[in-house]
Amino acid sequence: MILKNKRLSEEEFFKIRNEILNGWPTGKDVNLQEAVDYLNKVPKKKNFAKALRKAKLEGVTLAQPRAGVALIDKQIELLNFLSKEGGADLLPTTIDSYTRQNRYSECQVGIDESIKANRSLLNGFPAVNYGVKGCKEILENVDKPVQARHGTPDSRLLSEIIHAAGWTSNEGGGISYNIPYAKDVSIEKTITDWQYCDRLVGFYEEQGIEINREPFGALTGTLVPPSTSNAVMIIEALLAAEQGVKNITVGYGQCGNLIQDVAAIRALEEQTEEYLRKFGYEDVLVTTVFHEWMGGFPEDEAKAFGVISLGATTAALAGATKVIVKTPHEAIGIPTKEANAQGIKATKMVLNLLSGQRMPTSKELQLEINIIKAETKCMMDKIFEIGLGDFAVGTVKGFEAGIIDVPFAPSKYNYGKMMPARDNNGAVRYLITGNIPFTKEILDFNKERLEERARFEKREISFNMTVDDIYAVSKGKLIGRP
Amino acid sequence: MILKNKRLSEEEFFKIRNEILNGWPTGKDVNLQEAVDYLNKVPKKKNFAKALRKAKLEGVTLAQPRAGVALIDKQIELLNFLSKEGGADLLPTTIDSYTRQNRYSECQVGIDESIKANRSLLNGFPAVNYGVKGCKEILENVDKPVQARHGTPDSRLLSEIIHAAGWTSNEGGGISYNIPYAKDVSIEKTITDWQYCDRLVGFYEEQGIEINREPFGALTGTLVPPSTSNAVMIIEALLAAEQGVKNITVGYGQCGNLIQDVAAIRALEEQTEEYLRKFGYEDVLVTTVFHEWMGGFPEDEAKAFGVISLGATTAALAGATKVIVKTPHEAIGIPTKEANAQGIKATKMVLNLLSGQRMPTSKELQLEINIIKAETKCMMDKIFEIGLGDFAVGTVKGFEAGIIDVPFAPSKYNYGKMMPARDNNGAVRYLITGNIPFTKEILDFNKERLEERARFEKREISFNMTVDDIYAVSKGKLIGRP
Amino acid sequence: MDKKTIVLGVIGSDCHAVGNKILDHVLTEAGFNVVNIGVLSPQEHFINAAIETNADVIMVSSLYGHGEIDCRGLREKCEEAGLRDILLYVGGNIVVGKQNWSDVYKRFIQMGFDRVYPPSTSTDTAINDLKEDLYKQSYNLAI
Amino acid sequence: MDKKTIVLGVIGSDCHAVGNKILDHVLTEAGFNVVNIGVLSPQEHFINAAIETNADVIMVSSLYGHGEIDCRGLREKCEEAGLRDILLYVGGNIVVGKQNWSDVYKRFIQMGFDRVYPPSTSTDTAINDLKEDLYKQSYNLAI
Ligand code: B12
Ligand code: B12
Repeated sequence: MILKNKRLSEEEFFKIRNEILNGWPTGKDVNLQEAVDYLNKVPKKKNFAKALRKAKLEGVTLAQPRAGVALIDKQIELLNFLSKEGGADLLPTTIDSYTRQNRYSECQVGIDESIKANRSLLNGFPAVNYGVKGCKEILENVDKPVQARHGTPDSRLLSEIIHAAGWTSNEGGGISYNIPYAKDVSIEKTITDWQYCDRLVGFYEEQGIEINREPFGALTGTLVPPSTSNAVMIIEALLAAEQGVKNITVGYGQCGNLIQDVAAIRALEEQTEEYLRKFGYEDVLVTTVFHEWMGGFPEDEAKAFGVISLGATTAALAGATKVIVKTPHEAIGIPTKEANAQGIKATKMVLNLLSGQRMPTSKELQLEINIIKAETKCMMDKIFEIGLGDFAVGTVKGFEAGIIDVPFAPSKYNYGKMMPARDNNGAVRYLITGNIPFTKEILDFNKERLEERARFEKREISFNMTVDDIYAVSKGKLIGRP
Repeated sequence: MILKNKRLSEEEFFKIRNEILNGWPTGKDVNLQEAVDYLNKVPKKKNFAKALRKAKLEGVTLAQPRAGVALIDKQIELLNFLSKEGGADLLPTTIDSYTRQNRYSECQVGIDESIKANRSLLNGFPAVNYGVKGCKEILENVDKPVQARHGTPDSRLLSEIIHAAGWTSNEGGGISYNIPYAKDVSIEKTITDWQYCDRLVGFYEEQGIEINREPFGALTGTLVPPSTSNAVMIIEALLAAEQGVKNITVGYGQCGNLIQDVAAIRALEEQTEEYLRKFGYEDVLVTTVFHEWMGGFPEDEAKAFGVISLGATTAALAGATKVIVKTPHEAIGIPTKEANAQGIKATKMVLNLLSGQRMPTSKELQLEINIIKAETKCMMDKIFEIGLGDFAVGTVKGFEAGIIDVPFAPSKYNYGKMMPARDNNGAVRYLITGNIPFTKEILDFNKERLEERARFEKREISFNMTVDDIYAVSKGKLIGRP
Repeated sequence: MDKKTIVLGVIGSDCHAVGNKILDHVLTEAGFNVVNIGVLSPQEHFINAAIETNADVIMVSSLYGHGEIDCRGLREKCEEAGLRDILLYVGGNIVVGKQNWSDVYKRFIQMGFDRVYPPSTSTDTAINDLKEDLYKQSYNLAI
Repeated sequence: MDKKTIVLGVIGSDCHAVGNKILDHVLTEAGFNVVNIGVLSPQEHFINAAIETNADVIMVSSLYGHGEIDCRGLREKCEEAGLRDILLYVGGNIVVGKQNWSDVYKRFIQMGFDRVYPPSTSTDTAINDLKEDLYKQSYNLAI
């Protein structure tokens, strides 16, 4: 396999396709022509890509929960509850963790036991096991667009099945569904596999069917500095665009400092558009998704509501196209449908109150946007350089070299030397940069900000800050002060 | 009675004092010397004025609930729960509505029935009936400063009792505890009676005892434009300062547009300080209180959490010294102690996350500050003018003439012609100004903003907007669109 | 049907004025003759206003929680005053705190109210019920 | 007491790495010999690591909800592999959703775990329990 950031040829595509559809019995039910026909009949209001386009145009922030259970009827019940009672604007189907590791026979155990116990023993919906027919059942019994949300390094079969079933959005990407989700899958492999998923979407686009793709911006959800996730987002957007994707939602997970968070979304949207334009992908629609706090949550539900609402506030003020909603059960376990709806309701209340309101430009906001863009550019330039102009190759080499370095990632293909910590205002900064090729100016900026905190806390800059920061939100604060 | 904004003489003060202490049996137990001795022994951490001074210095926003029940032991239990479980920084004792109308015999019915029914039939704590002894019991059995919160046009006896019992803050004022709370008590009467309450605090200040006073900034809690409440706050601060009050917390109730709300608090703090300085009250400490949304709430608790958290966010970003907390039971009834604690927990979570974070200056924010200050100045100048330099006299005449005009107020001494409505961003503007002496520039500004909304909604500017806006938040939106 | 007269007010030491002003506005627009005695109104004021205006309905609002105490005996006093068939409605936040609604409802029905409304009742509901009850009343039907 | 050895890992298809990295850091600082097999670890890896390092404790983390399926049979497999007295701990978010804790606890105790921890258990609790159990174990006391 020779990785290149180049559109898969028809021949390559169909060769792979043949293999993967034979990987599990339900693969055989996927028929591209039938899929095109079916997708053409999906009503406009159930098209994810169109819903995002409309929201961007109107300056509205849409709310989407996460939700997945083991059994089809329960999943339909759940989604309808979240749509009608909760008021979700977009629907998900979260895929279980066995599917994510392509362990479909274990899914079957989960399905069987869930029927027996009459409660879901799986942490998501095993879409591959149910196949196109089961997934269509979901779409046909709900009233809004459906997206697959997962964390699957190799989601080629899953993608084939869900799109053929009319689900018009797929979350993931070669970096973002590897580094936080896998231990020893090479980036080369996941980029290749996601090129396939993107090419599939590109194929549908060529048939006039709009499908949305969403790289997973929150990564490990734990103190990821904005420029790190933004760099990953821009690369995945470029890789997807090369395969023909036209409707991309780049994402970012709330860090907690309001100005930094707003700046992150603004920088992300602008820079993604810039890079796409620069590399010739002119007709790609870029929207943004803001993830409400993705790190450890407080157990107390009232406190969780505070965290959720602040996330919604930030999404609204940033002008994100979509916000992914957390629930008051977050610290404990997969939420009941009621708790899930509560998270949506609190979120939508805030979005409605702030509808049309934005964080105005200010010196502080502009400074953060500038620093995020500058940091991101350092990584992007280097990746481009070592890939000799190829972002796919550059990414593989770049992760190996620690040019981009995701904190707390399980993957052994992540360099793992970078260490983040909050500054004295709670903004996430680079405490140890490892091999990230920052300019002296950027290094100094990060250092100064952390020194300010160190002075305030009367302790040295150290990994202890990071550890304290990891626990802080679940203990009711943003910054882990001693 | 000849009203003047002038410090009560010792003679006047003690003459009134004698009368009011004889108005109800528990009055006889108030002894000024004993009170001074007792207040001198109140530990620093239970002094309300000191707590606010410290918070202002440290740039911290404190959280305070409302809470009051009929029986002493239940009230102690309640306050301790809110302090320990809820994490309240400052404690209240909300006074019941019969006490507020000086109907102490009806309170007795409420106390008796509450004992019988083993649930509170009163909507607050009948402090006068319990007298100094009962109120001391409260203070001695909690660990934080206690404030009386009420809505009492004539609270002279109540004030004597609570301060003698070591409660170091009293909410209210001659305008703010009349216009929203009474029907036919003249402003002349309430200003006179509150001069007494302020003079009492001034007297304690002269004995070296710091006591905080807090004019009630939220007024009717219903679409009160910032400049209207700010004008009332500044006047009450000036009146209080004249009587010797040194520690004043001016207030404002959330309107819902973030920039306008932040601007309102900033304008309020700055302008109150300016006016106090201008009129020679140099040594008064001014702090601010932000009331989480005071209008009709949504019934759904998750939505209520959204409203509460956005209020907390605004308080933090504005840099208010204190925030008054709402609860998820708001739309239904007096909250259980658990629901009350939940409101505090959500609020404090947000305050903690945003600790140290402020809304940065921007063109938009500065514009709002300027307009609020300019509007406020129009009212202040006219009040001063028609009072011939006396703010007490000017206020009485000014309310009669509609110079200041509080929307939806029950008092017949309020002019009642002004009508507010939201503009297209949700900021509260003047739809009908009645007799408020605004400049043409200000009138045009308000009109333009409302016309923008009218165009967007394709309907005429009218009272229907106001009615729709009144219901909007309880129905899950900020702006009452058709 | 003639224009029916409603006495509207907020009972007891209750100062909540917003709902009252809106009810006044909405009921007037709906074609009723509204006699609004406003907030902070004792039972006597409701009764006097009803006698003076020969009212068909007394609509009591209580928002602040003391409704249970304030409303007691109103039906009896109406009867003493000769207001025998007058409709008594009550709404708002009529008790202290979040209580079981069916218990609250029963307590107020036992006090003699014809209609008892939970918090956040829409004005449409009120108007529909008024029309229904007044229609039945004018034909002497059981309510 | 000698330096005790703990095999640490996240079982099944579970990729939650943060808690694992922190536990590694904290347990090492507390003086244990930590053998961290990381995330996405099948039962066999725990057992092999325990045999190889002659471990005293296996600490299983499960965050993602499939703990109940993934942990089944671990005790039996340990015994088959000759790890007779090894302490088995499990913690994290070990079942799907918010369930009654005492039921969950019983289920995992029945599976043969010595200690079963609810979500957000502090590392201090873990260390205290480890010390207590290992002390008892070295004197052959009943745990
Ligand atoms: C960050 C996070 C992620 C990140 C993880 C990044 C990474 N690779 O590490 C991402 C976004 C990738 C992620 C993915 C998923 N997640 Co996740 N995630 C979280 C979250 C928010 C925080 C976890 C964390 O890092 N906490 C901080 C660390 C320090 O704490 P900790 O992990 O709890 O560990 C401490 C203690 O528990 C204890 N401990 C842990 N193990 C043990 C063992 C013993 C013996 C002892 C004594 C103590 C102990 O000590 C640790 C250190 O203090 C939690 C919810 C929460 N806690 O708020 C959900 C959560 C764990 N995730 C969950 C789920 C379901 C998933 C997904 C399946 C996606 C989905 N359906 O939503 C995927 C999993 C994919 C997979 N294959 O595993 C669920 C699990 C549900 C359940 N059990 O019912 C949770 C609880 C959220 C929820 N309520 O739905 N997640
Ligand atoms: C605004 C407000 C205030 C303002 C009132 C300003 C004014 N003068 O009008 C201020 C801040 C001054 C205030 C003061 C107090 N308030 Co207040 N207030 C509210 C609040 C937030 C909104 C009320 C409102 O205006 N709603 C908008 C209008 C349009 O709706 P509405 O009043 O409900 O009326 C509508 C319907 O109920 C219905 N309706 C009303 N009456 C009737 C009657 C009939 C027959 C029918 C069919 C329908 C009907 O139609 C109306 C129009 O749509 C409510 C809570 C809430 N609802 O969110 C608390 C609330 C009513 N207040 C409450 C209390 C306790 C007080 C205080 C005692 C202070 C305290 N302890 O906290 C004082 C009262 C002092 C006194 N003497 O009365 C409590 C009552 C508690 C209870 N019943 O258990 C509430 C519920 C808040 C709470 N959960 O604690 N309050």
